[in-house]
Amino acid sequence: MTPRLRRRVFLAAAAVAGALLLWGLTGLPDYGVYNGPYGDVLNRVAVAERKATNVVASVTFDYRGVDTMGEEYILFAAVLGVAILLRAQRDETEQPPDEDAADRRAPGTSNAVRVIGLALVGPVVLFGIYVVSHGHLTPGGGFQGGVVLATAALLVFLSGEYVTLRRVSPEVVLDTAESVGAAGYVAVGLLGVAAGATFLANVLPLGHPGALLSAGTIPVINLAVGLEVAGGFVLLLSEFLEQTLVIRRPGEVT
Amino acid sequence: MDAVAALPVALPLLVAAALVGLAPVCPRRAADAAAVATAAVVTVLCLVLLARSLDGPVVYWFGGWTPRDGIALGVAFAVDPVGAALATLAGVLATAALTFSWRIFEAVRTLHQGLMLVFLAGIVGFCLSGDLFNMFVFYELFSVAAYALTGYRTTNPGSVRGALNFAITNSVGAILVLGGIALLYGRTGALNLAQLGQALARGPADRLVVVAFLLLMVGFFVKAAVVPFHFWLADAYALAPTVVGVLFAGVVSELGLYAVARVYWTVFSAPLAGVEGLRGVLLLGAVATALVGGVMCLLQHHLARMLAYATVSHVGLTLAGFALLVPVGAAGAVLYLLADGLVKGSLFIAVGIVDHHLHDVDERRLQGRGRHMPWAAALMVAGALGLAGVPPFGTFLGKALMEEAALEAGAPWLIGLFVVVAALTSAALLRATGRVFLGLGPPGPRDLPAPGPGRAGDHHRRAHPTQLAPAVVLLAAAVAVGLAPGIIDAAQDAAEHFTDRPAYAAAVLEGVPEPGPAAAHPATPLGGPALWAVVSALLGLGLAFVALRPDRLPERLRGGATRLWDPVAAVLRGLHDGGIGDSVTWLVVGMATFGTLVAVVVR
Amino acid sequence: MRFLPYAVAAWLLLVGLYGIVTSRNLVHTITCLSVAQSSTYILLLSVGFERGGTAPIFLDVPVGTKAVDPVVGALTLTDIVVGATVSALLLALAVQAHKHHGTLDPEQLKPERD
Amino acid sequence: MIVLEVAVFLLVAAAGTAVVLTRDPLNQAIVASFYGLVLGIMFLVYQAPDVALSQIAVGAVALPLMILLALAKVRALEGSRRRDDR
Repeated sequence: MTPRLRRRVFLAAAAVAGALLLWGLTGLPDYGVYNGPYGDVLNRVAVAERKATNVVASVTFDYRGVDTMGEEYILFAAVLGVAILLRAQRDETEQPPDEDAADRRAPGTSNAVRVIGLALVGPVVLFGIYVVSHGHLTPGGGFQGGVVLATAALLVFLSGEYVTLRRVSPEVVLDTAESVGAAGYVAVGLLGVAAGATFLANVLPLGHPGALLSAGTIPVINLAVGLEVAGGFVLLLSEFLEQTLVIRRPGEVT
Repeated sequence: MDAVAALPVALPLLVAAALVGLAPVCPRRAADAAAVATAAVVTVLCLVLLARSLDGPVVYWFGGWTPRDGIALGVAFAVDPVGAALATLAGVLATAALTFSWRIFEAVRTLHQGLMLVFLAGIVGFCLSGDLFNMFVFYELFSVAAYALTGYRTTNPGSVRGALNFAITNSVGAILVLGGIALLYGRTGALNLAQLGQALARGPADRLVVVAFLLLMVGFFVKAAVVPFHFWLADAYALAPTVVGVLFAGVVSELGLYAVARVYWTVFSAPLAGVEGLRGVLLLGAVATALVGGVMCLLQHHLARMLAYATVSHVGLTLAGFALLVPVGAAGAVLYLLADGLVKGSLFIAVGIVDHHLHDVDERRLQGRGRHMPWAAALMVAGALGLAGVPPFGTFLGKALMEEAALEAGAPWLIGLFVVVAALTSAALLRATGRVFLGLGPPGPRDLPAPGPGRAGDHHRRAHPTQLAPAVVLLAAAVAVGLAPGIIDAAQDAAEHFTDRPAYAAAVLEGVPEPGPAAAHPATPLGGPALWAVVSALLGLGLAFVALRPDRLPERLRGGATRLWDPVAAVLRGLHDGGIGDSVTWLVVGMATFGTLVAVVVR
Repeated sequence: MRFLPYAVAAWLLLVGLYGIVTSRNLVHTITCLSVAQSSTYILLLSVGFERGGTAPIFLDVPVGTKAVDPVVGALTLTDIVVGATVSALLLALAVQAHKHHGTLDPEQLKPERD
Repeated sequence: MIVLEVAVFLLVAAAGTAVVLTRDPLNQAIVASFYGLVLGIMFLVYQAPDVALSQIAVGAVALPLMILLALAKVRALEGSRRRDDR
């Protein structure tokens, strides 16, 4: 189809499909009305049963923990895929940079930006660790905290310290962090089996609601997820960064 | 409760993470062996589950969250023979594919093995799950692994393009599935298939049910490659590496069909039970898919692309079996899908062997170059017969049951469709076999573009046992499905449970074991179907002969055939020339059409 | 108002698909896909929303307080991760496609004729 | 309160449309980042702080950044391609 024809066909079909969608959506309860029962039951029983004050965390890591295991492996598979695609390419295209690189180079980072960026790394890392470790109590958890931790690595990048980044987070370490996190999730699942219960059964002591050490396996899984997500996202970003890195290195003002 | 239900998912995921984590220190052979062994163990576990589920579904609540008052708090695997058999098929194909790849060296090998195991785990989880959102998660898991596996062969530029279209079109399909899940959740507050079915059974097929059905079906049709949702498939399947193609052609499209059938029977069968026209709407899609796939298959010269379109056409045949909406049809479709998957897996390996030894897969350039490869030729011919559905292949029994269902449902014309479509796909394969391995046929055009750089020359003369054995084993398994004693009855029993929504719900939500086989099934007539299968194979042979020796045809007949065939071929080729934009446009067109039809027949 | 968020979700899905269909740059296509994906976040959270409910976090409020559905929150979290990872993978594929074909225009990436 | 909700919904719809209609991918990444942020705010209205936190981290920061990096990579490749042609 030519672009023009395609656009017309699409608009005609989308009008029909959109009408159907709206028609079906009006069959839902009015916005703001919730009939349950799934969420209501969990809101009623989850805190007592899991000792985690954040019910979303109980759902994510306990009641529906197997969904989240799948989700972690989706991330794992995507990171592997990106690594396979871009590493193969990097081997082919890595070449000595030349003067052409100068005009593609981002403007040199000023010292002020670098200092601010580096000064932020500490607090961001702390915040990330806090978000990971309090996932069962307050909003947040392994995923959100993991992404925050990954942004700490980015701050290092933004402040122009690529070489530092390369030194502190070589691929092997990241690969390992990501794999340990992913395997850790399955291992916690198997812990349930080993204890004579089912896969992903929460067999650790539950403690008291609101305590940092409570909710049994939930914070442990959160930790595994945090490790995997942080490793995975830094890997994703650094795989994309790699090319920029090769080109930028000569003009760098470090 | 023992963990046999959870292990075939947990084990490959654990090994995948270990392989990737240990990649820098793990020797290549050890990683290969671990991957093959894991796939084999998954196969055995799935077989154990299959055996257990014959006495009623194996229900496994993760975390021990058994339902309270009919409300599922957690996620369950609800394993029935259909799901377990499909998971076993995936395990067998993965083991065969990984064995085949033993001798093929690739730089990013360990990462690749890790991805293959994640892919397998996703498929198995999808087959075993009894929760709609959990099915979505596993659907995305094997899909993401599949996108990456399609595109990574960087020596073949087309594979990246194929992977992009594959990933974008299928992601749109996944979005629609999730939209359908959200609609159902808004209405019922449930995600468990059995509980959803119970909730919907209380009401009529109103607008929300119709649109949720539309979204879920279209999403799964994209994965199954039902026309017109199939435009992404050929490039993805044909240009993917052989190891991956075996699983794609053998099981991935089938998973889309499985989901269509599973979700229809567990969730929608009660409100949609009285809808007369639904069967017609589904059959329309099935017929279009079977014919478009069959004709496109015959038009291909690229061997893997030929198999890709054979997949499309056979998806149409299988969908026809399910679309009859009777247990016998479902039984036939399931048997057909299993045996057909094994045959296509074997054929994909045969093409992989040709590619590995002759560095090309275009039948015109390969003319006569396969004369020294009798094994590969034999595999191709046997595979073509398997596709034609000749006894003793399992595909024959599947078709026999589907033909019985067609008669039962008052659609005897479907038998004609089965004969023609099987003839088209086997003709394409027989023609290619004759040309490549016997050098038959008029010489191809001289100005064909050369295969990619560094791909010329016949280096390897003999196929290695690790390459031949998996293909032979897969074919033997397809024959075993056809010869297994009592398999027709077992398939019918399984299909009766598969289509029995209240019994499924009781088993999952209340732990009530399903009743055993209700009554003896009437004997499936095999004489007629055998005759049709032979007609199909002969027709295929005849078509292949005509394609290879058009000069033997009387002048006038040839002229007439050309006038009839060429415009059809030109139109179909033109339609299949598009990229991502076309693919997604057709998806929306198909959604609008299917939705309108369903809305009309329900009202 | 009763159906506004649902309509917004449907609109975003169709707009995202329109972007994919008319796109002339793969990176643009991928971003449009993420817009289409975001329609599912909105739809999921809308069907679980209860007017007057708090967040389902019972640290400062006692159990029994009216709260919104925690399940849709968990589902949307998964959905967001899936969307982001698929986008990342697609971006890597787009970079590869550009390397092989020298273009990001999907119109120039059509399959070769057999 | 309801007025605020309606305003946020309409803003989301408008921002999503703007993302699609911004044809230059570089500008689009910036609009997409804004869209991610607006979605995050919408999720706060929905009383889903967990989701809002994820959405802001991913939709407003990580994804736009990946888009920018991918574009930078493509440009770098284009540069080396031009150089090879010379």
